[in-house]
Amino acid sequence: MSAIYFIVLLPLLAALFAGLGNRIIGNTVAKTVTTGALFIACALSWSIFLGFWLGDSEAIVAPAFTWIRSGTFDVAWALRVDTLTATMLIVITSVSALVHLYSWSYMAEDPDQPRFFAYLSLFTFAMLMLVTANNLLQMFFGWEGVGLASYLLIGFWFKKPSASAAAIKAFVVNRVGDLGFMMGIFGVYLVFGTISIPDILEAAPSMAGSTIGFLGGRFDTMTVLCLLLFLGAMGKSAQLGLHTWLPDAMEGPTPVSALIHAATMVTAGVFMVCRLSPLFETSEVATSVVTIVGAATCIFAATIGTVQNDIKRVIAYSTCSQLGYMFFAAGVGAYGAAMFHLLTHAFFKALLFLCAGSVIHAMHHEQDMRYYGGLRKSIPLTYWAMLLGTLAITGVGIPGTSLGFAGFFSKDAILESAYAAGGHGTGAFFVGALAALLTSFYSWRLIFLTFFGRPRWAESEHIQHALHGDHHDHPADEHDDHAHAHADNHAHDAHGVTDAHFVDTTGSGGYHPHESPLPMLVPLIVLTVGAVFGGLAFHHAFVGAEEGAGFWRGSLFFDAHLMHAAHEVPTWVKWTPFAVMLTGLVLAWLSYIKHTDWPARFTAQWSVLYDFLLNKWYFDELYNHLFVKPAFFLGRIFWKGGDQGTIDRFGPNGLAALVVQGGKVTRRLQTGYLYSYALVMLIGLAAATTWAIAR
Amino acid sequence: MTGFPILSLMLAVPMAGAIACLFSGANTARWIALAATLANLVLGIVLWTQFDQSTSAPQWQFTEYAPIFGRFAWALGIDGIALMLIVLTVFLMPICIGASWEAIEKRVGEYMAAFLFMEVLMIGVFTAQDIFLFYIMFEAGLIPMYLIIGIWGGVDRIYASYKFFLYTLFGSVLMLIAMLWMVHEAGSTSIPVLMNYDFDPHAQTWLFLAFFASFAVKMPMWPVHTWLPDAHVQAPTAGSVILAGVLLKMGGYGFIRFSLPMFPEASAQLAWLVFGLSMVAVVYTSLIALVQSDMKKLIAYSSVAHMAIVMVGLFAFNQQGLEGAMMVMLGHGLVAAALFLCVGIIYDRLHTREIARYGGLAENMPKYALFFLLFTMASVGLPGTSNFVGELLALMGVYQVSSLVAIVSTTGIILGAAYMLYLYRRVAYGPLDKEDVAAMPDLSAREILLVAPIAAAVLWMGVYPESFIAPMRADVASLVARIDRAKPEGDARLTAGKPVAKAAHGHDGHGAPAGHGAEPAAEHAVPGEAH
Amino acid sequence: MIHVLAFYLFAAFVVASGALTIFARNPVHSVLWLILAFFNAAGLMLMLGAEFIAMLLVIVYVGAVAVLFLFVVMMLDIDFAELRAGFVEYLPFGVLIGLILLAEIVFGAAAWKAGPLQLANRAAPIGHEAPNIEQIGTLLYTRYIFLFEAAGLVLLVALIGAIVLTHRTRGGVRGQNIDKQNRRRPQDAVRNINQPTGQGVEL
Amino acid sequence: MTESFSMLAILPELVLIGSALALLMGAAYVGDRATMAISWLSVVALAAAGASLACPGVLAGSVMGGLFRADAFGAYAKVLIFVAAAASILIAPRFFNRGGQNGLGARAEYPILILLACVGMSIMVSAGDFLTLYVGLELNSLAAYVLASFMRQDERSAEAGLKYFVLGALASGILLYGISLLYGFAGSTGFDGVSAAVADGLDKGELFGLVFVLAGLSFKMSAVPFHMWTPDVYEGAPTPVTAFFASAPKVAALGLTVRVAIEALGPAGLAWQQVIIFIALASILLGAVAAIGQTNIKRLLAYSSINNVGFALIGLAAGTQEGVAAVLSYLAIYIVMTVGTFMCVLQMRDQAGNPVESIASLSGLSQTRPGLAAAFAIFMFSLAGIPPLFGFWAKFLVFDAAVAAGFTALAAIGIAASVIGAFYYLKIIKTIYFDQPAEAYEARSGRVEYALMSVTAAIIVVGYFFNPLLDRASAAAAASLF
Amino acid sequence: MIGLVHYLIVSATLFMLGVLGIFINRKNIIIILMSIELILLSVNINLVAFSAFLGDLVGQVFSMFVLTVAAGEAAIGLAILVIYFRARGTIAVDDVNRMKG
Repeated sequence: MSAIYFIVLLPLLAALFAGLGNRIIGNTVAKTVTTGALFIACALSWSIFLGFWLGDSEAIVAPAFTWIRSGTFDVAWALRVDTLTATMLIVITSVSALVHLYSWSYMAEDPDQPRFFAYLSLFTFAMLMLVTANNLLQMFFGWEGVGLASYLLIGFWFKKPSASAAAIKAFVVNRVGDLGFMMGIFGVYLVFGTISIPDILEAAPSMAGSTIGFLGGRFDTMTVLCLLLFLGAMGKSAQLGLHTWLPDAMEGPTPVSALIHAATMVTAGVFMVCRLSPLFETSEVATSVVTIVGAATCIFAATIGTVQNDIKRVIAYSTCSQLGYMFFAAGVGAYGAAMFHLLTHAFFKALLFLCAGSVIHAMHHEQDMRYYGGLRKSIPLTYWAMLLGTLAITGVGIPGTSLGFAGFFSKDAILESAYAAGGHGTGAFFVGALAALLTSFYSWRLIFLTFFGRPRWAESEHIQHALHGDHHDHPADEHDDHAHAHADNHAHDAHGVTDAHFVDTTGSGGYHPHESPLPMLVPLIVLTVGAVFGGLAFHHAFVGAEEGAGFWRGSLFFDAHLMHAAHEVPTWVKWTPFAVMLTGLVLAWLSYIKHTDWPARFTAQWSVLYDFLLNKWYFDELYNHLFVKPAFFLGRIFWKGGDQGTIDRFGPNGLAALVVQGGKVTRRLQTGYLYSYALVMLIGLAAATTWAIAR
Repeated sequence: MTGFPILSLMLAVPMAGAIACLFSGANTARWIALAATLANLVLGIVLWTQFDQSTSAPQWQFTEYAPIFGRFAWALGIDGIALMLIVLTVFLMPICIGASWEAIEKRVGEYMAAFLFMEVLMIGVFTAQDIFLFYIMFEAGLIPMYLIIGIWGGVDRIYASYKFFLYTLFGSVLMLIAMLWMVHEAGSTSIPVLMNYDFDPHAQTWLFLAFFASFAVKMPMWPVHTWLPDAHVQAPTAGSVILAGVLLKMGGYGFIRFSLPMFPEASAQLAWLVFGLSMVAVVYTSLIALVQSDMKKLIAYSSVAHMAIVMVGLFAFNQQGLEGAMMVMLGHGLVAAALFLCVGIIYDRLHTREIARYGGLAENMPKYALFFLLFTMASVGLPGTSNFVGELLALMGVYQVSSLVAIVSTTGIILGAAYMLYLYRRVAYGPLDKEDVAAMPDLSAREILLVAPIAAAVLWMGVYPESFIAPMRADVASLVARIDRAKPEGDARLTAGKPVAKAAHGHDGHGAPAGHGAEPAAEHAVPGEAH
Repeated sequence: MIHVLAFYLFAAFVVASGALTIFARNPVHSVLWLILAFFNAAGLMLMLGAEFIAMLLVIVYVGAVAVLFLFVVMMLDIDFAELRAGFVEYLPFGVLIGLILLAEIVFGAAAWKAGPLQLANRAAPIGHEAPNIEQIGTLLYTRYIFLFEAAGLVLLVALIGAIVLTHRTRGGVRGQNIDKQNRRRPQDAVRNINQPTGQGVEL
Repeated sequence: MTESFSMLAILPELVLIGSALALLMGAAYVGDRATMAISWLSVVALAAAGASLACPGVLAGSVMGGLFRADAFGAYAKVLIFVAAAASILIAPRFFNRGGQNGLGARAEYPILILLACVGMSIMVSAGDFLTLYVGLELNSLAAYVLASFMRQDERSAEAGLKYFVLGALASGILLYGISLLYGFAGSTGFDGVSAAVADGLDKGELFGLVFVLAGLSFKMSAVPFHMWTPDVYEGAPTPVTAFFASAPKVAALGLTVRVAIEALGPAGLAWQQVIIFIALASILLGAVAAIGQTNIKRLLAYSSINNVGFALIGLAAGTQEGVAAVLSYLAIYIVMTVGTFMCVLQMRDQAGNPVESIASLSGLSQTRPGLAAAFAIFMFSLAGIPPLFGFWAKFLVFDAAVAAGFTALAAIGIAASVIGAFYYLKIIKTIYFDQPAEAYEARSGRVEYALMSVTAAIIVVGYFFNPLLDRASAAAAASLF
Repeated sequence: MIGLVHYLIVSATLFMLGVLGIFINRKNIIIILMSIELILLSVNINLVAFSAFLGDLVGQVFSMFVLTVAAGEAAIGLAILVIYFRARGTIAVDDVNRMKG
């Protein structure tokens, strides 16, 4: 199984080749090499996965070489492959390969394509390092590596201030989580004397119930460790509180959003929790926290998703929400369900993003859904793909049968497990159900706004620009509303829509969207297959009470009892997801097809609530006032008032001034007059004599 | 070891070069300086390869001894710790010379001579085995640096040079008194002997404080760091490189060579002081770095924050902390040096360090942007780069002593990311809308030759730090053994687990944690690191 | 009794004339007061049995030094009226310090014989077999001969110094050149000529 | 006491006296034309006097009934004095020939006065009796008064002489008064006698005598608070004379103080140590602080010398043999630095050849006269006590002695104050190296000055190699006092 | 009876007068020179008095040397005074401050 070396290293080599070669090797070579490498890796991954799924492959650890050795702290580079890893491998390599391919067309007009593909491949490498980690530090390496790639890709169009700001935000917010992760690693080393994952998982139960001093207090050891590590997971997976970077990350090119901010990187947190599930299982507090945070994120993100207008942001909040599902699944102990949802979500969410990319592409980089409408005829393939993706995410399927889209299996498994687990799980179940309703609502809202109704894009500045032929070819300005430069990156512009005087009868303003080219459509189709059949194919293996243990083979904490219980929940529980899905669909249909004035009325009526949601619960503002501004303010205070005003003023400068002043005084005493010199001598003599008397 | 006095040769080569430079024309001086530093680099590599890293090897190698100075001797010798710092020095020196190749136009001979002299003294500091020889080398470094800042520096160079000189001098003189006292007490000037001499714990406190005054300024620690931003900003590029790259390391080296082994009790007793100052430094200087508008100042403040992490690592009293501190020093030596080079490169083109004057450099200077990015990320402590290994180990080490210190110090990685990326954003990202900036050419071959080796070293150190840790391992271990008796108790005080509690959870069978190789749960002793 | 009277007389005079030396407005008066002080001091010394020193004081000081002062005062044609009278502003402070010091010295001096008298350390006990001057002479030319010569050097330095500093060759002054005078021969100075009569003398 | 024995013991002094008298006669007959020859002959005489110290039998120990000490300590100090004096003689002709505003030209009396001053200093450092001390001191002082006002038509020179004289006379009055008290209370003027007397308890009179004597000697050393004359005299005196003042008499005065403190007042150590500590710290501090803001280089060097005396006294304050050795080593190094510095100062001449003394005129010297600038920088760094220059070693030794004697706090305060001193030395280097060039100096340097400057600078740079030699010499010299 | 202390007091008074004379007058440098002579006189009185009361001749010898040196000092002092007067045209103490600081 040395294939794992190739899987991991191919993307790295491709990235180095494309990145360092950059403009020398040219676009085509860079694209071919990176995409080729990824497809090879993808194929190899599937072969490994099939080995676990169908065959009886054993977990292996492929060693590489020493990394850090310090005292008893010993970390090696090594690649671990087990079922959990294999699952992640296929997710990563498949989506990545498809996104590579998709980007051929999507990024066709960009002058910096080698760089883009290098970043994509670099990301893939880092992600693979993360999932193949056999110790926490290597996981952290991958963790940070994907962070770097995410930073680079979000800021890919670095000329846009918003993009570079979003990139920084993503990195820094993630670092907050990393702080927890690092602390967790330190704690694990302190407690277990090793950070090798198998070793700590093995040793964890023996430490349950012990206590540790932390920040002056005494806490349950495992709780502290788990929560610290979970903080890392929260950051990477954009959980409530540390989620603010994810919507902003949509500043990156859409394929990036699909790959990183939907399918793979953001799920790293879930992966981590699953990977360390035996550890988490030793602390009830920790699992409760995971459940609560997951559920909270789930509902929170869903509420925001309902009112966003930017197509990518809707999907971004949807991602956030779905991650919440995964976490509370993990929190209640249904790790298999969490991983299952991770898998299916990867397919349908990547699909949705790529479709959104296709729409955006067709709409000349207009992302505001209010300027869409009626697109299903212009871009039918995208429409169908997206529809199927939506069916998947909303979890359409017939309860009690094995018929349904991917999300049906995974989400239902989660909700049922949560219900079955009881305790916090019951609450999570209801929250999850409500979130499912909202999911359904905003997903259909997206579909209806985009593909149904009348075209509304005449008002769009992007379209206007396209029509008026301001053909500066810089996709970097993709979203830049006020920038004048605009892309005409696509073929259709070449044949003179520009001359079309628009008669605003259709609302199209004379603009005719075109379907995307083949390299973009192929990934859509492939992913659609995954989104439709993924659940059907894998649900036995992932969440089946009997098959599960055999499939996972100990790579995560698989609770067969829970799974059994989940299958035997009351019928109303089983039907709830279906019901809420339907409710959401109907609501959306009513609001955006039937009574298109409803949304306006709603916003007018509930403007406070609407603003609250539109402004994302004011988290950004809160953080801005709580952290960013005080940081700059304090920095200035420390600099001007501290360093310059206090330390320098009273320290070196003050002493220097004192000495100079002393010099002035002594020089004034040196009057030049004989008698004053004599007087000083006399004073000296008198002082000495006085001392002699007193002695 | 070999009887060949390679250390003396490493001192003699730049010395001879310095004298030759003084008496030659500009171009000749450049070549002489380059040749001398490269020759020393070769010697340094020889030194590294010849250094015996086996466990049975003597701690001090390549020793030389010549009692030619009366009260003190020409005693040289290195251990692994010194070796790595010497390698760092000889590695950075040719780069400094190269960085000054075109930037320095006036009084080139003197400039090169000052740098070569600087190299002599830096190597001298790290090789000295006699406490007074050490002091002389340590202090003498002020002279060339003062001249470098003062003659070839920026607008406010005079203030900065004074501040640098007097600040550091003031710190050091008290150390001299302590050294005199120690030598009288112990009756030897040999550093290895003193390292194993047990001073009276009460006296140790005073001695420690005296040494602290010197090394804390040199490091620099908050609140005696204010000379650093000024010195860095005003120094010419290569001067900043050497300042950040090596001179700051002398402080850390001092702690590791003197304070810890010679005064273990006092070190343990005053660790709270070090921790307190370092925690303040991390947060305080990071926040200051955030609001800087001058690139060099920003990097200078970041150096202070990084050095604070070195300090907490040093006073963690364990192998990870100490090795981590050393690795941060090495890594920071490379990364800060490289960042200053990066600043220097664009300064040479536009003659301003004002961040706001730049923007969008990724567009017209992609190679530059790539290197700058790499170093920025290294500075942020991205795994796979040099700084990560060190910061991780140092913080891990201190976590075993105090979780609070660790957590506060680790906030440095958040803030570090914030200010470095903010810097990178303002310089390399954004629209390229300034004509003069747009006209800047990308890196020349010479400049690539300067930064590429550092980039390679940064990655090497990040991916395979073993090359760098291995030579120090035995020395750090013996230091840990030496200071073990004073080791403060950690705040964790882990209690034994109650595995029975787990059974109540009610899962069995499949639920058993079956990680890699499902051996039956052997009794798992709480490992040695935890009490 | 006469002894006590004489002491107080001399002591009073020496102190008073010392004070007047300082406070006199006219430098000439000051010099004269100084001379008086020396005379009285010589009287005190006589009472102590130091005849030679007393005589020396009169001869050297009064005869040479004081006269020298007087000479310089006269020579430096100073317009005494212009010299500002009055004292420096911090006089009270200075005097106070001086008085404190004086008190302290007196206090210290009064401690004489408080400890054991250190007679064992004496280098040259006064004998009674020879007069004071003879004893001093013997001592000077034996034990202190080197220093005696060195004192001569001191005077030589003073001599050289005074000359170096004040001697100057003035233009227009016709100095005597002994060497030149000695070298002068009659044939250089005298010219024999046969003076014809009736003609003017050619000079 | 056999006279032949004693005569050999004062051989160096005899050599000097003899040659001074001979040269005086020569000068009187030949006149100022012979100045150059007399200068060189004086140097030869000094060299001969120095060499005579190596004759067997010269180090006879205490001779003339204890009046005179021909010991290693004296010999060590004499060598330093002679070297410094020789340097002062050598540099003078060029200065007086070209530099005198009054155009007096070099005069033959200058070397002769220096020779006689040297005799005085020789006697001082070999004194074994307060009478010897006094005579030697006055011989030196009188010559010094004359030398200070040697440029007699120069107003500043005359003023310098006047101030020096008046205050010097006051100081010797104080000294004498102290001696008279010591004599009266100890019953002897001999150091041995005084020592024996103070050994059995120090009564008030002796203590007063001690205080007055130390005050008088402090004046000679120009230690605070008896330093007030120093800046004015240094500034006003002709530069070669200033160089002389800053070097040889310092050695003599410090040597003398050390001898008095150890030999005469040794048993009263606790008493004078406190005085010396105060004087030392005050000198260090005031010397450093007052030098800041000076604009005249000679004035600055005056404060620098005050500062240095303070450091040297720290060694004495230790009161140990090691401390005395440290003082002696300090003096040797100090002499080299001072002579070198004044060689540099002497080369500060404008294009017309007139001496320049303002620090501002040094601006950018490194670009117009790099060699001179480098030498200046070396001396300044060395005076500031920055290693690896030799000046550091001087400070090192005294602090070492202080620490060894248990005066750690004193050493710490002293060394901290030295940082203040570094400030103004740095200012000069800053002027030389960092500032824009001012009007260039005269390009030609005197060969003698240049040679001396180079030699001293070289010594300062490679000084540590002299350590074993210096250590042995000063240790031997110090041992002869204990 | 008249003891040593009487002489010492006279001498100390003279000494103080001499010292005061140096710094309390602004008139004339010559007076300062005379003050110095007063100081030396006081020293001589001290020496001679001690000599007499100790029965030791060294004090008187010392005193002789003091006398000698004092004569030399006076000569030098006056010479300096003369050249100073020539250069400046004044001997007022107040004017002797060309150099200060």
